[in-house]
Amino acid sequence: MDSATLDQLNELLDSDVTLREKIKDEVAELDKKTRIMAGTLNKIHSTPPDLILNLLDVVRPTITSCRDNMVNLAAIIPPNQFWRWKDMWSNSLRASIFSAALVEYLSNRTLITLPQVCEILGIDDSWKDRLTLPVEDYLHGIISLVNELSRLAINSVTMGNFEEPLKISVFVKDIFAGFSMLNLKNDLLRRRFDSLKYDIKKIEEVVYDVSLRKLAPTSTSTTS
Amino acid sequence: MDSATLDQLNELLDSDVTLREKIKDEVAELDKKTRIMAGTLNKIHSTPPDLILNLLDVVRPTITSCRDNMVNLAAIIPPNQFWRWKDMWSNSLRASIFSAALVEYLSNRTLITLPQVCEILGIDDSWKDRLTLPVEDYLHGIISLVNELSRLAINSVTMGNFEEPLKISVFVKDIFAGFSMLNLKNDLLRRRFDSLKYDIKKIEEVVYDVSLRKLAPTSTSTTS
Amino acid sequence: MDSATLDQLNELLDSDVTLREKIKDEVAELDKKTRIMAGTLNKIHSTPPDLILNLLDVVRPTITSCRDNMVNLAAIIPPNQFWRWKDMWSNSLRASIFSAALVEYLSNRTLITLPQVCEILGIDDSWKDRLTLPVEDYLHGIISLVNELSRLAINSVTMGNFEEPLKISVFVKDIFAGFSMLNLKNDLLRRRFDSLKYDIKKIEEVVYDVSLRKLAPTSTSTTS
Amino acid sequence: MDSATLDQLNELLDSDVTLREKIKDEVAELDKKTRIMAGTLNKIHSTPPDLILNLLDVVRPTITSCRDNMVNLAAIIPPNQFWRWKDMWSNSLRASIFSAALVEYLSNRTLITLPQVCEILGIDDSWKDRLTLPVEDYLHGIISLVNELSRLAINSVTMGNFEEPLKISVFVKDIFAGFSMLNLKNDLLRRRFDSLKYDIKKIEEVVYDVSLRKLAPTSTSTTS
Amino acid sequence: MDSATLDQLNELLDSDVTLREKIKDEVAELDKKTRIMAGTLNKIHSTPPDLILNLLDVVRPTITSCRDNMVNLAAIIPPNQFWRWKDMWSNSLRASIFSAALVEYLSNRTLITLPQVCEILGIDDSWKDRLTLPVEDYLHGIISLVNELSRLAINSVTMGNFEEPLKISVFVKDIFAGFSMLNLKNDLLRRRFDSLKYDIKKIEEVVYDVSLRKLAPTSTSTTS
Amino acid sequence: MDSATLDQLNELLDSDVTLREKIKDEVAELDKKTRIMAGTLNKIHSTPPDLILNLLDVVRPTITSCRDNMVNLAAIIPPNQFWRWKDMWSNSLRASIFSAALVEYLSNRTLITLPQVCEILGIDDSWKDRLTLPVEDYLHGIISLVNELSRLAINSVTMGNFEEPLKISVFVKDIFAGFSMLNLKNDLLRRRFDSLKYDIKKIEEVVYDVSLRKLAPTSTSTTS
Amino acid sequence: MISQQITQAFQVFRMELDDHNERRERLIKASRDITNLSKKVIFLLHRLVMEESTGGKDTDPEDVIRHAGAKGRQKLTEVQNLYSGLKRELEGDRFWRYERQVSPGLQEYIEALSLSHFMEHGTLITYDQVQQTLSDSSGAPHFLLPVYDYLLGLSDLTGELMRFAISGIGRRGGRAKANTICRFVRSCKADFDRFTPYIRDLAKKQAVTVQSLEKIEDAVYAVAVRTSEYDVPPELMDDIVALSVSN
Amino acid sequence: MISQQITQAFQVFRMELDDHNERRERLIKASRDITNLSKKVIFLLHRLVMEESTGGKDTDPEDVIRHAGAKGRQKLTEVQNLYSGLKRELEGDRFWRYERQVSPGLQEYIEALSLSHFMEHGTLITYDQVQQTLSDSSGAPHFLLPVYDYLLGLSDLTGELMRFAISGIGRRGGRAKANTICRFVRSCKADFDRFTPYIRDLAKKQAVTVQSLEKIEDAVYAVAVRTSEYDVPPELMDDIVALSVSN
Ligand SMILES: [Mn+2]
Ligand SMILES: [Mn+2]
Repeated sequence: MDSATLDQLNELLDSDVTLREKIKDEVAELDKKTRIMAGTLNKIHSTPPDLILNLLDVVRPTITSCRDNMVNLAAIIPPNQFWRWKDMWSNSLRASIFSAALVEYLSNRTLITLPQVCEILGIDDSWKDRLTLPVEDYLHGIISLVNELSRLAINSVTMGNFEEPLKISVFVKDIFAGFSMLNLKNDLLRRRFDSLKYDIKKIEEVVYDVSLRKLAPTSTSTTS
Repeated sequence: MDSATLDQLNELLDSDVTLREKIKDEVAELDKKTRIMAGTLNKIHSTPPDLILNLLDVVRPTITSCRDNMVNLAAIIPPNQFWRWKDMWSNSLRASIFSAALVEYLSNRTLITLPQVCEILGIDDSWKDRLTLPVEDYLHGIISLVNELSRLAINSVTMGNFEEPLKISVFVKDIFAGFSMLNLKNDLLRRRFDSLKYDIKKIEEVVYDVSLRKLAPTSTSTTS
Repeated sequence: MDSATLDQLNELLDSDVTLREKIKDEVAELDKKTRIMAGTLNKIHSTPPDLILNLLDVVRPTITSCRDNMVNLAAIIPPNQFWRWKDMWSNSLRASIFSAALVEYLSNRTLITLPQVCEILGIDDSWKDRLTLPVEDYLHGIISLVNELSRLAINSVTMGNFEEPLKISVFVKDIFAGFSMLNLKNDLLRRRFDSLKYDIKKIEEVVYDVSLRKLAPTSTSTTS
Repeated sequence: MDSATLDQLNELLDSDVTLREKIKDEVAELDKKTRIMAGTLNKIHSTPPDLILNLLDVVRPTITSCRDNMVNLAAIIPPNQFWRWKDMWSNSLRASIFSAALVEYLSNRTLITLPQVCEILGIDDSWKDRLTLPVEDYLHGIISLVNELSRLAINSVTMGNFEEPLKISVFVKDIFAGFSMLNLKNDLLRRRFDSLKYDIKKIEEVVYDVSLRKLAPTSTSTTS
Repeated sequence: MDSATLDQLNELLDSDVTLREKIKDEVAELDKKTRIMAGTLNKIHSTPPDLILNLLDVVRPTITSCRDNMVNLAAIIPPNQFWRWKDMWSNSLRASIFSAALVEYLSNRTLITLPQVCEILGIDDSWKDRLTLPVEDYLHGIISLVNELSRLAINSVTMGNFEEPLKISVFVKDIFAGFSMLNLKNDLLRRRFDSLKYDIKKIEEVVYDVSLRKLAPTSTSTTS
Repeated sequence: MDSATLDQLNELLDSDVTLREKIKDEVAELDKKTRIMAGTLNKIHSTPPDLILNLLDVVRPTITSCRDNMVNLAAIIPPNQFWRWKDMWSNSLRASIFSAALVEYLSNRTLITLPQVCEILGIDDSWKDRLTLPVEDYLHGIISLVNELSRLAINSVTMGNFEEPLKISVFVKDIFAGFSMLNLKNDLLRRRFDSLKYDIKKIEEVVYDVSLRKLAPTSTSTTS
Repeated sequence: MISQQITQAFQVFRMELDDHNERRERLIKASRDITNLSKKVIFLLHRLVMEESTGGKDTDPEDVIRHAGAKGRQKLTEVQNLYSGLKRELEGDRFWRYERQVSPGLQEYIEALSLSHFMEHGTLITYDQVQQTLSDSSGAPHFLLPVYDYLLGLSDLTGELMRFAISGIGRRGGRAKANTICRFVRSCKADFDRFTPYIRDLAKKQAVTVQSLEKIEDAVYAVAVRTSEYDVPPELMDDIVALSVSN
Repeated sequence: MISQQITQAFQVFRMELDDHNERRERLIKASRDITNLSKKVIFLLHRLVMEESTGGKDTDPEDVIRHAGAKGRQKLTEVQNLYSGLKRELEGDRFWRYERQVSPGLQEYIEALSLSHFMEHGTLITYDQVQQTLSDSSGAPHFLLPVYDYLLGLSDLTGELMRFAISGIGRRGGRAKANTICRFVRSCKADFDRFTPYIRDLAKKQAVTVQSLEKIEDAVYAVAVRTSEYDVPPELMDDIVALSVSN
C-alpha cells in the first residue's frame, strides 16, 4: 500500500468524529428551543380560553426560529447520509412537531398536515438526501398532541370550560380512527398508539361526567 | 457427502424459510381484516342503540371472511407443526375472537362459547395438528371484550342510554366470576385478569351514578 | 515493582478502605434517622388537618439531629474529596431534604430553599470542599416532595379535606414550571422529572373531581 | 360460564406440568447413556489402532439401548406436539448422534447418513407428529464428530500412527465441502460451522508436520 | 384525517417492508454466489500449482456475475438511502471482495486495489447515494485473504510446493505493514487486524521449516 | 405488629448482621493467605525442575496456617448453618485446595484426596454442621489444578524440560476420566468441566509437538 | 495404580452428587406443589368471599369473610402435612443447604396463611404463629423458620389485600372493608420499612406494596368523592344500587 | 408572590447546572482527544519498531526499541500540554467531581506512557514518575494522580506488550525480546494481583493480562520447540531465514 492510499484510508476512518460533534451541538440548540416552547405551552392548562391566543402568539416565533437549526443541520450533513445520522435529532424534531401541532389545533381546531409541518420548520424538499421529515416522526408528534389534549380536557373542566372536552373528544376520536387504519409494526410507534386508547378513555370519561351533570349545552353533538 | 444428500439437506433447511414467509403474508391479510373490524366496531361508542344492529351487520361478513385465512393457514402449516408456528398469528386470532365476541354480545347479550368461535372462524376440528384455537387465546379475546364494554358503559350514558350500563354490569360480573374459578398461572393472562377489576369498578361507578340520579328504569326490567 | 513502591501503593489503598468504612458507619446512622422521619411523616395520609402540626413537631428534633452526622462526615472527608465520596450518602441526604421540605410545606405552605436546607441540616459553608449540598440532591428531595403530595391530595379528599388538593395543585405547578426551566441531561434527575408529569396529572384529576362536584368552595382560585 | 366448561378450562390450563416432568425424567435417562458413551469413546485418544474395534463393540449396545428412551418419549408426547417439547431433548439427541457417527466412522470410514441414525436410534417414521430427527440435530452431531477427529489426528501422531491424520484429513475436507454448500442461517449451526474451519486448519497442520518430516508413506494421497 | 392522507401515510409506512424483502432476496442471490466461489476456491489447498490457473478461470465468471446483483441492488435502493440498508449486504460484499482479492493474488501476485474491486464488481461511481463500497468492507476482505493464505502456506508444503510460502510471506508482511499505518478504532476491524499477527507467525514458522530443511530455492529467486 | 414482635425480629436480624461481619473479617484473612500462596506458586512457570521442591517448601507453612482460620470460622458458625454461610468463603477455600493440590502433585505426582485436604487444612470431622469441605469445592480446586498444569506443560518445554508434559498428560487424562463419570448439573462446575477439554487438548498438542520431534525419551509411555 | 485410586474416589463423589441432586429435585418438586396449593388457596379465598357475598341482605359481610378465612386455614393443613413429610429431607444442616429450593414455596405458603389469618382475625399473623403451623403436634418445629422468609411472605400479602379490597368495593360493606384494609396495609408498609436494610429483596417488594397501597387509596378515594357528591350514607348507597342491579 | 421566588431560585439552579454540564462536556471532549492521541502514540510505537527493524543486520534491535520509546515519550508531551491546560478545570474538588469523565483518557495516557517507558528503559514506570509528567515545571501537580488510574492504566500495558512480543518474534532479536517480555508480564501479573481486592475493575483486567501472558508463553514455547528440533542457536536461525526471505 502506498502512503497516499494509506493517508486517504486514514482520513476516511477519522472524519466521522468531528461531524458527530457538530451535529450534537446543533441539536443541543434545537433542544433548548423545544424546552422553551414546552414550558410556555404548558400554561394552556391554567389559562382561560380568551387568553389562549395570546399564549400561542408567544410560542410562534420560537417555532419559526427552528428553521435556522434545520438549515444548519442540512448544511453539515454530507449528501446521502440522512439515514446515517437521523437518530441524533429525531427526539428534538418530534418535540418541535408536537409544538407546531398543538399551536395549530388551538388556533384553528384542525390537524396539522405533514407538508404544513415541513413548511413551518422550513424543511426544504431539495434537502432530501440530508434532512427530511419522516412519517414516523410526524406520527409521534401527533400522538404527543393527543396525550396533551387529554390533560387539557381535565383542566378545562376545572377552569369551568365545559365545552372544550367535547371539542377535544370529537377531534381526538377522528385521529384515533385514522391511526387505526395505519399498518403499524410492532415498534415504539405501535406501543404509543396503544397508549392513545387510555387518553381516549380519559376524555370520554370527562365528557361523561359533564353530560351526566348536564353542564355542557349540547352533549348530543359528540356523535360523529 | 454426495450431491443428492446435499440437495435433500438443503431442501429441508430451505423449506422453513419459505413457509415462514407464506404464513407471514397470510397473517398480514388476517391482520388487515381485524383492523377493519376494530375500526368499524369502534363506532359503537358513538352510535345510538337502534342503529347498532346495522353496524353489526356491516362487521359480520368480514368476520366470516376470516375463514378464508384460516383455511389457507391450515393448508400451509405442515401436519403436526401447530406448536411450531402458532405464535405468529395468536395476536391476530385474539383480535378476531374479540370482534366475534363483541358482535355476539351486542346481538344476543350472551357470551360467545369457544365452539361458537371455532364455527364462526371456520376452524375445523380435523385440523387439530395444524391449526386449532387454544383456550388462552379465547380467554384473551373475552378479556378484551370486557375492556371494551367498560368503555361502552361510559359512552352509552353520554349518548343518553342509561340501561346499557346496567346490562353490561350484570354480564361482566358473570364473566368475572367465571375467571375467578380458573387457576391461572402468573402470566400475561393473570395480569390481564387482574386488570378486569378496574373495568368492573368503572362499570359499577356508572351504575351508581345512574341509579343515584334515578336515570335508569326500575330493577325488574334488568334482571337477567 | 520494588517493595518500597508496593508498600507505598498499598498504604494509599489501605487508607481509602478505612475511610470508606468510617463513612459507611456514619451514613448508616443518618439513614436510620431518615427512616424514622419517613415513618412518622407517612402518617400525614391518615391524620386530620388539625393534628398535622403536632406530627411535624415530632419530626423536627430528628431533622435537627442530622447535624451531628453532617459534622462527623465533614470531619472525616479529606480536603477536596467531596465528590469522590458523596455517592455514599446522597440517598440519605436526599431523604433528609425530603423530610425537611415536607415539614416546611405543611407548616408554611412554602417551598424550602437550598440555603434553608443547609441551615436546618447544619451544613457549613466553610466545609465546601468536603461536604456541601449539591443542587442535584436538593432537586431530588423536591421531586420526592411532589411525589408525596400527589398521594396526599388523594388521601386528603378521602378524609374529607377538599381544599388540600387545590393548595397542593397551585404549589406543585409552580415547582413544575421551575423544573421546566432547567436543561436536564438524560440522567436520573431527568427521568424523575418526567415522572413528575404523572404526579401533576394525578393532582389535576383530583382537582377536577372536586371542582366538577363543587365540593370545594373556591375552585376558581387555582387559575394562576 | 357453566361449571363443566370451567372444569374443562382448568384442566387444559393444568395438564402441561405433569407432562413436562415425565419428559424430563426420560431425558435424564437418555442423558446418562450419552455420558457413558462419551466416557468410553474418549479412550480412542489413547488406544492403539488394533484395539479400537474392541472399544467400539463396547459402545454399540449402549447406543442401541437409546431406542428404549425414544420409544418411551414417543409414547408420552401427545400427538402433534413435537415442536412444543423438542428443545427438552435436543442436546441429548445430538450427543447420541455424535456417538453413532463416531462409531460409524471408525468402523467403516464413512459418514453416517440421517436415515442410518434414525434406524440405529429406532426413531420410527410413523411417530412423525411426536418424535422425529430434525436435520439441524443431525448436522450438530456431525460437527461434533469433526471436532473430535481433529483431536484424534493430534493424538494418533503421538501414538506413532502417522496415517490416521491423512485419512481424517480426506474425510473431514469432504464434510467441510458439503457444509459449504448448505444454506445455513445466522444461528448456532452457522457459528459452529465457522468453528469447523479451525478444526480443518489444525488437521492440515498435522498433515503438514507429518509430510515435512516424511513420516507417512504416501502424502500425495491427500489431493482429492 | 381524510382517506387520501391515510392512504399516503400507509403507503409510506408499507413501502419499507416491501423494499426490505426485495433487498433480502437480492442479497440471498449474491450470497449463494459467494458460497459457490468459496467452495471452488477452497480447492486451492489441494490443487497442484500448474492447475491453479484453471481453477481461477472457473471462478472468474461467477465474480463477474455479481455485477448483476450490484446493478439490481443499486436499482432498488432509493436515492440517499445507502446508509439505511447497507448492513443487509455487507457480509456478502466482504465475501465477494475476498474472492476477487484471492483470484487477483494467485493470478498476478499483487494486492487488489479498492478501485479494482469496484470495477470487477461493477460498482458504479454514480450510484454513490445508493450503493458504494466502503473502506471497512475492503479491509475486511483483505484480512480474509491473509487468513486464507496462511492456510495455503501450510498446504502448499504438504503438496511439495516449497516456494509458495516464501512468496506468501513477502506479500503478507507488506499488507501487515500497511495495516499498521491505519488508525483503527477498537472495533471488529481492529480485532481482526490483531489476529493477523497469528497468521504472520504461522507463515514465518513454515518459512523457517522450509529454510532450515533447505527445501526452498536460494534467496535470490524470491526477492520481490 | 406490636413492638414486642418488632423487637424480636430486629434482634434476630441484627445477630445475623454481626455474624456476617465476623465471617467476612475471617475470610479476608484467609483470602490474604491464598493470594500469597498463589503468588509464590506462580513462580513454577519460570523455575527449573531442581529448584521446584524449594519453592514448595516455602508455600507449605502458609497452607498449614490456614488451619487457624478454619478453627476460627468453625467457632463462629452456629450449629446447622454451614450451608447458610458457606458461599462467603467457598472461593477462598477453593483457592486453598488448589494450592494444596498443586504442592501435592509437584511433590509426589499424585492427586491429593479429599480427606488429605481436610487434614492439611485442619477441617475437623466433628464440625460437620458448621464447617465441612463439600465435594464441589474439592472438585473446583482440582479443575484449577488442571488449568495450571496445562500452562506448566507449555512453560516446561520452554525451559527445556520435555518430560514434564508427558507426565502431566497422563495425570490429567486420569482426572478427566474421573470427571466424566460424574452427573454434573448445568451449573458452574459443569461449565468449568467443559473448559477442562481445552486444557486437555492443549496438553495433547504439547505432547504431540514433543513426540513428533522426538524430543522426549519415551513418548510411547503415554498410552494407558 | 494411580488411575484406580482416582476412579474409586470419583465413584464416591458420583454417589454423593447424585444423592444431593436427587434430593434437590425432590425438594424442587415439593416446593412447586406447595406453591401451587398455596396459590389455589389464595384463589379460593377470593372466590369464597365473592360467591358467598351474593347471599343477599341477611348475611353479615364480616361473617362471610371470617368464614372464608377459616376455610382457607383448614385447606392449608394439606400444605402443613407436606412440610411434615419433608421433615427428614430438611433436618440438621439440610434446611440451609436447600433453602434456595424451599424458600419460594415457603413464602407462598406464608402469603396464603397470612391472608387466611387476616380474613379470620383481622390481624397480621405473628412469626411464632407461623412457626407453630410448621411444627409437629408436640410443638417441635420441622425446621426453624427464617425471619427472611416470614417477612418476604408477608410482604406479598399486601398485593392480595389490594385485590381483595378492590374487587370487594362494589359489594355490601365493601367500602368500609376497603378503608380497614387501607389502614392495615399502610401500617404493614411502615412496619416492613424498618427491615429493608437487612433484607435485600424486601426493598423491591416494598415498592410493590407501595403500588398496591396507592391502588387501594385511589379506590377508597373514588368512593369518598362519590359519597360526598350524593351525600348518602354508604350503606344506603349499597341498597339503592342493589335495587338497580339485582342479580 | 411565591411563584416569583421559585422562578428566581430555579434561575440560579439553571446557571449552576448549565455551568456544570458545559464543563463536563468540555472535559469529555478533552478526554476523548487525550485518548485518541495516546492510542496513536501506541500505534506509532509498534510501527516505529517494525519499520526501523527492517534496517538490516547492522542496527542493534535493542537500539531500535529504545529509540522508538524515546520518540513516543516526546510525542506524549502533547498530551501533557493538554493536561496542563485543563489544570483550572480540575483544580480543588473538581478533579473528583469529574473523575468519571477524566479517568478513561488518563488511563489510556498511562498505558501509552508506560509502553514508551518500557521500551526506553525496560522497566515499569513508577507512580511518582507518572505524577511528575502531570505536574508543571516547578513540580506542582496539575491534580493528584489517583492510584486506581495508575494501576488500571498499567494493567492495560500488558496487552500492548503481548502485541509487541508476538509481532516481533519473527524479527532479529525478537525471540530474546519475547522471553524478556514474558518474564516482565509475569511479574506485572504477580504484582497487580496484590491490588485486586482494592480495585474492582482490576480483577477483570487481570483476567485479560492472564490471557495476554498465555499468548506470549505460547509464542515463546513455539520458538523453543523449533529451536530444540533444529538445534541451531536462535541468532543463526534468524540469519538462515533472512537468507531465504530477504525483503
Ligand atoms: Mn400473590
Ligand atoms: Mn491497549
